Amino acid sequence: QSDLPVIRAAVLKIGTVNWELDTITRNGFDTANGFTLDVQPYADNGATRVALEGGEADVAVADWIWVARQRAAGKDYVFIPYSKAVGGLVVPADSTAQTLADLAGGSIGIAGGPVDKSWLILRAYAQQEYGMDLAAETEQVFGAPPLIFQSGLSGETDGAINFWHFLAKMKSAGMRQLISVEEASVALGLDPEVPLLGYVMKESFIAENPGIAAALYGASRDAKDLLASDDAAWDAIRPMMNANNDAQFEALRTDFRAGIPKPGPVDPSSADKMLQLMAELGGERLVGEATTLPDGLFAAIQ
Amino acid sequence: MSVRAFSLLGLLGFWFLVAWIAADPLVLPMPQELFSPLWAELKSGELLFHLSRTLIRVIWAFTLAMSLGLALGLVMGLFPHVDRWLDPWLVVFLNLPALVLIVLCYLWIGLNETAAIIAVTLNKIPNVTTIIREGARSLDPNLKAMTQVFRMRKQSVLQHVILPQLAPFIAGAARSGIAVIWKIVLVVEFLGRSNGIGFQIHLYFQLFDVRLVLVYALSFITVMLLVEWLILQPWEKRVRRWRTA
Amino acid sequence: MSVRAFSLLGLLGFWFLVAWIAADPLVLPMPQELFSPLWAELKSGELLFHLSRTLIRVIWAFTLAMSLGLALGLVMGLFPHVDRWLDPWLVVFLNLPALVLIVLCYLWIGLNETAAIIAVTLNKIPNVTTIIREGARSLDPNLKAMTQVFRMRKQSVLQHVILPQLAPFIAGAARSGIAVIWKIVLVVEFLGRSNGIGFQIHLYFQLFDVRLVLVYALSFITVMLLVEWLILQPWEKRVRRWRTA
Amino acid sequence: MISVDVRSKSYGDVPVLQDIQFDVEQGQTVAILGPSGIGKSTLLRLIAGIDPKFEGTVSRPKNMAIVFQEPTLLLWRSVFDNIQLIHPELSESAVREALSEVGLADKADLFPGQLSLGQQRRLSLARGFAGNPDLLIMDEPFVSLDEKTADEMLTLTERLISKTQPATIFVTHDTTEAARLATQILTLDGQPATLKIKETLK
Amino acid sequence: MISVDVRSKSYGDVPVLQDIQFDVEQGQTVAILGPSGIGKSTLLRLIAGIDPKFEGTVSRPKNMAIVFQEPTLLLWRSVFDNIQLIHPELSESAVREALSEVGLADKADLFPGQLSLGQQRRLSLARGFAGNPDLLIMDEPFVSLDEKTADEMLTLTERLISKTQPATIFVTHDTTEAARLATQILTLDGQPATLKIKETLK
Ligand SMILES: Nc1ncnc2c1ncn2[C@@H]1O[C@H](COP(=O)(O)OP(=O)(O)OP(=O)(O)O)[C@@H](O)[C@H]1O
Ligand SMILES: Nc1ncnc2c1ncn2[C@@H]1O[C@H](COP(=O)(O)OP(=O)(O)OP(=O)(O)O)[C@@H](O)[C@H]1O
Ligand SMILES: [Mg+2]
Ligand SMILES: [Mg+2]
Repeated sequence: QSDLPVIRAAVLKIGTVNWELDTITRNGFDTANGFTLDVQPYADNGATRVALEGGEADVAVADWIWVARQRAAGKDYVFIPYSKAVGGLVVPADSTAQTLADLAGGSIGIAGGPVDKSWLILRAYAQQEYGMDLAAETEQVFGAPPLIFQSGLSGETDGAINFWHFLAKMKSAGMRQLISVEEASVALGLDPEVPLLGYVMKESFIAENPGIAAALYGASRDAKDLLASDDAAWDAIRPMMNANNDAQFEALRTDFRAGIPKPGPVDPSSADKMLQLMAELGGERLVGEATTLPDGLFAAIQ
Repeated sequence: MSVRAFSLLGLLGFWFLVAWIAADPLVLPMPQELFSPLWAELKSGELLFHLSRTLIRVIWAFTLAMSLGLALGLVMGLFPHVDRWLDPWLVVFLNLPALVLIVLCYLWIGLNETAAIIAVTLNKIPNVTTIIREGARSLDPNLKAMTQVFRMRKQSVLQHVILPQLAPFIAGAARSGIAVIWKIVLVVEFLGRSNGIGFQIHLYFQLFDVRLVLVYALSFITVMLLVEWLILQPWEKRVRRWRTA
Repeated sequence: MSVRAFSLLGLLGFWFLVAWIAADPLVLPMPQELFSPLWAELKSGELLFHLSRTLIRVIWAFTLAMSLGLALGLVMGLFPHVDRWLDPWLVVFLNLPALVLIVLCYLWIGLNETAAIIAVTLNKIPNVTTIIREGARSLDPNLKAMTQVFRMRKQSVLQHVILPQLAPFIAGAARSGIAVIWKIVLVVEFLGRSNGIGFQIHLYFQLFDVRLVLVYALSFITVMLLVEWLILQPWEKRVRRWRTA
Repeated sequence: MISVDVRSKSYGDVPVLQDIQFDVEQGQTVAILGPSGIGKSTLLRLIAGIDPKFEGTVSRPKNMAIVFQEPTLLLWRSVFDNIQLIHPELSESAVREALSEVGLADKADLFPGQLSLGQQRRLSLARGFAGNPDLLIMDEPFVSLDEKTADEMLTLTERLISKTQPATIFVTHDTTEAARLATQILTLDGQPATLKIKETLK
Repeated sequence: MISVDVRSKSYGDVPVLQDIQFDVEQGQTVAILGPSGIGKSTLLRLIAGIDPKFEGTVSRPKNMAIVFQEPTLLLWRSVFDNIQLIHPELSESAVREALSEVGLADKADLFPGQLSLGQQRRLSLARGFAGNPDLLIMDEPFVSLDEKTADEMLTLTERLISKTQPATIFVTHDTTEAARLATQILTLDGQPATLKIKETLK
């Protein structure tokens, strides 16, 4: 038992990834897959990345575009898929807007900053569908997720793009989803099955512990399978979900399940297509030197 | 004593009023709404655990930053030629964003307690230095001449001639110092520690639980009020006795 | 002038050395590696745009915090009975985490410029107040008696008797003040503004692009070095002339 | 008319002054004598209204001037400004005149810290004289001066008194000085100090 | 032996002292006289080594004591500590003895700010006398004192001088004081000031 390799995971303490990690340790999926999981909670995303880079943790959570950027800059980071959950744009219940075009002249609160992937995809979508430059025709209010949450609810902004667990709460508070990023992706010819979020590991760590990436992926799948099929498994993690009521709880559960990607490796050509689009929209600021998909970005997981 | 109590009651009343006008418990809860979460955090031991972690960091960083900042400020204030050399460095470090220093410390030293405390200390030293330097520049030259002619020992000059003249500057630097240190500790904690008040506040902010954010913030403030009343003010009173006698 | 230049060169050399030892350009790039991103940001106008937004906020908050803090510190230092009442409030506001104040301001006033500036100002006032209060407490009572007997006008007393005695405290508060304000502006910007150096630094920090983080941080530091050399130090020199004459 | 009635003044538990009563008419000059540490400066502070913590009453005019035992100057303002700022009603030439009367004409642009102590004391004298006060209070105004300068200052004081007729109260250790200026000499003695001798001259 | 050779001293462009040479043997006392503002305090500062910016040389012993024109006390330390801290080698009773010699025995626990100016000056005198200096420098040490106290202080000074035989240099405006203490009287005059009269007594 004790000679199993340890994976130290640096995660946002309130991140949804904890639901999966908790399910893994609770059900022994880690030891079953040949490792032990040690979860280190942090209060900020930046902190988890500092932990990974500084060698205090072996794995963190990020989107693969970020990983691609780091890899292109010389880091030996690799990506293991975790979730394809993406957000959408919500508007107040009494909003008259029916499409993105109706938001022209209004303001949009955006939690992820100007290079938020959902925002970029929606911009591309608006350009394609309505010939509209969303960035030019609306005012963007960037802010911390809770502030975007609050100003969206209070109607201070005409629309809001937030991280998905906040979106779930906003929806359960009566806000209406104008368009989901998934819809927009499909319309743009992107493959919505490409999981955006995943675990990041260093190749050096994999080299020291052969097969560790696949083992983590295996444990992750085991947890997902359980959470997808078994409502009882959710009771165990409900306390960490911060759901204020059953409606929120169910909305979170539904959205989490919807975000579970198909098993198997990421399709590099779909990913490359997405990266091209991101490079075009977000520019060097977003993708850095990763203008094409760096080799070896996706870890071998089978 | 009673003035203090009334004054704090007034503050509570003010909060009450504002909360009543705002009428949005999500944004600003009424004071009494904090009781139950406070009690819960106390009972679970969470509050005291995180508070103690933060306090240890604050005490370390405060001690280090005050003593190093005091020494540096004295040297720069007393020796203009040293000052000319170090001054640009001081301005740079004074204005280096906390974030940058903290991240660099974490990346080099590792995500550990040492890095956290060094990061806070480095952030705060330039602050103390600038204030003390001003004090050192305005020392009484006649007293200096006196100690020189009588060949008073260096140690004694420092303790009985220089430091008493610097007392108001030290008090100012210490008071605004603890406050700034604790604010930086908050950033340090949310950027790379897994405990402490800053960690909790950021967490509950992300969860948008204003009540718990306030519970944690106020717990530290309570400690600071006690420090102020039990340590700082009595010390200041003793040091300032000659002015009012 | 040449000492300054040499001193800054020394700092650059120090950076060079550390970067060379660290040998990880992703963690700490060599100084020369900043040229091309700096040039790109300059050419695109991004740097100057964000710098100007931050500077406007810093200037507003600095002016407000210094004048209000100065007034409050004077009143509290000069009138002990007012001080007794306001002191607990001061301690509370001094130690209220920046995050809490900023978030509350944003929530009440909205995600706008006013809220941002008010948040910074409120954060900084207690700091200025504590330092100035110490100064006001150590004013020379004999001069006060003199102005009283000669019935000097209040305005004139303030300008020619009180403020000159406070000069070292004001200089200390101003210098450490701008630095703290700018640090808080960074937090304010990343929490709820759509531009400014803090916004950019946070963005590039999230993207883990140390080079651009440093470009933005250093651009503000450069401005502060200029302010220090062109405004603060000449002012201080003029004000302190009587000490060295 | 200035009337002083100090029934008692203590520092903490230590009584310093007791039952000191006297009046000073306009144009009159009172000299206060007494050993070092008896309470002369304390008395002057009570009369000037600087220290209100005592039992008794003092009636005084509004327009007062004081020359402290130590110069008490604004060290961060020029010699010129040290007069001008306190007496904003004076013209520039009047300020220069006041300075030259005490022999500081060529020091107008220096800071007080660049003066010798005797010069600082003369500046303090000039400041006291400049406002044509109704009550002039002086605490050992002529020490730290050589005989010739002291004599000039005494003459200047006499001229001021005869010109603007203030009520003058001053402390000195020098009986000849007292005799020369004063219309009345009060001597403090005892612990607490009381008025031991009340001598009227002229 | 103290030998003073000040070739020239200026403040900025203004020359203050020029060509001042004299020696003082152990046990000898030099009085320096001259009008206010001539440069007496400046000269003492050069002799004491406080101000090194002048042309010339001064040879002085290590063990010096100075009584400034103003008391220059540690206002934040008690009267007792103001002697004890400067002279840590003194026993408590020696400090108390030094205080009682200048009439401050009952003021030991007060702060200097609670003394009258005359008392502060006496404290400064006591501090100067306490260390048995080889060179004693005093700048108008006996002003602000009533006649009786001043006389006591003079006697005390004489006793100190005859007991420990320091070289003494002091500034005064009082010729009788000078005559009583000094073995040599130097008078400064002129602009820049030079030694006008060098009178040897006793
Ligand atoms: N820092 C300075 N800058 C310019 N001039 C100065 C400075 N210090 C002193 N002086 C000038 O030098 C001269 C001598 O001053 P000093 O204090 O030695 O006089 P003094 O003989 O001790 O006079 P007093 O008897 O009034 O004390 C004065 O005219 C004074 O104005
Ligand atoms: N703040 C104080 N607290 C306690 N005692 C004080 C205080 N101020 C003055 N005294 C005492 O009061 C007495 C009178 O002081 P004051 O300054 O009036 O003397 P003075 O007559 O002016 O003496 P001098 O001629 O030496 O100036 C002194 O013995 C002094 O010790
Ligand atoms: Mg007196
Ligand atoms: Mg002199």
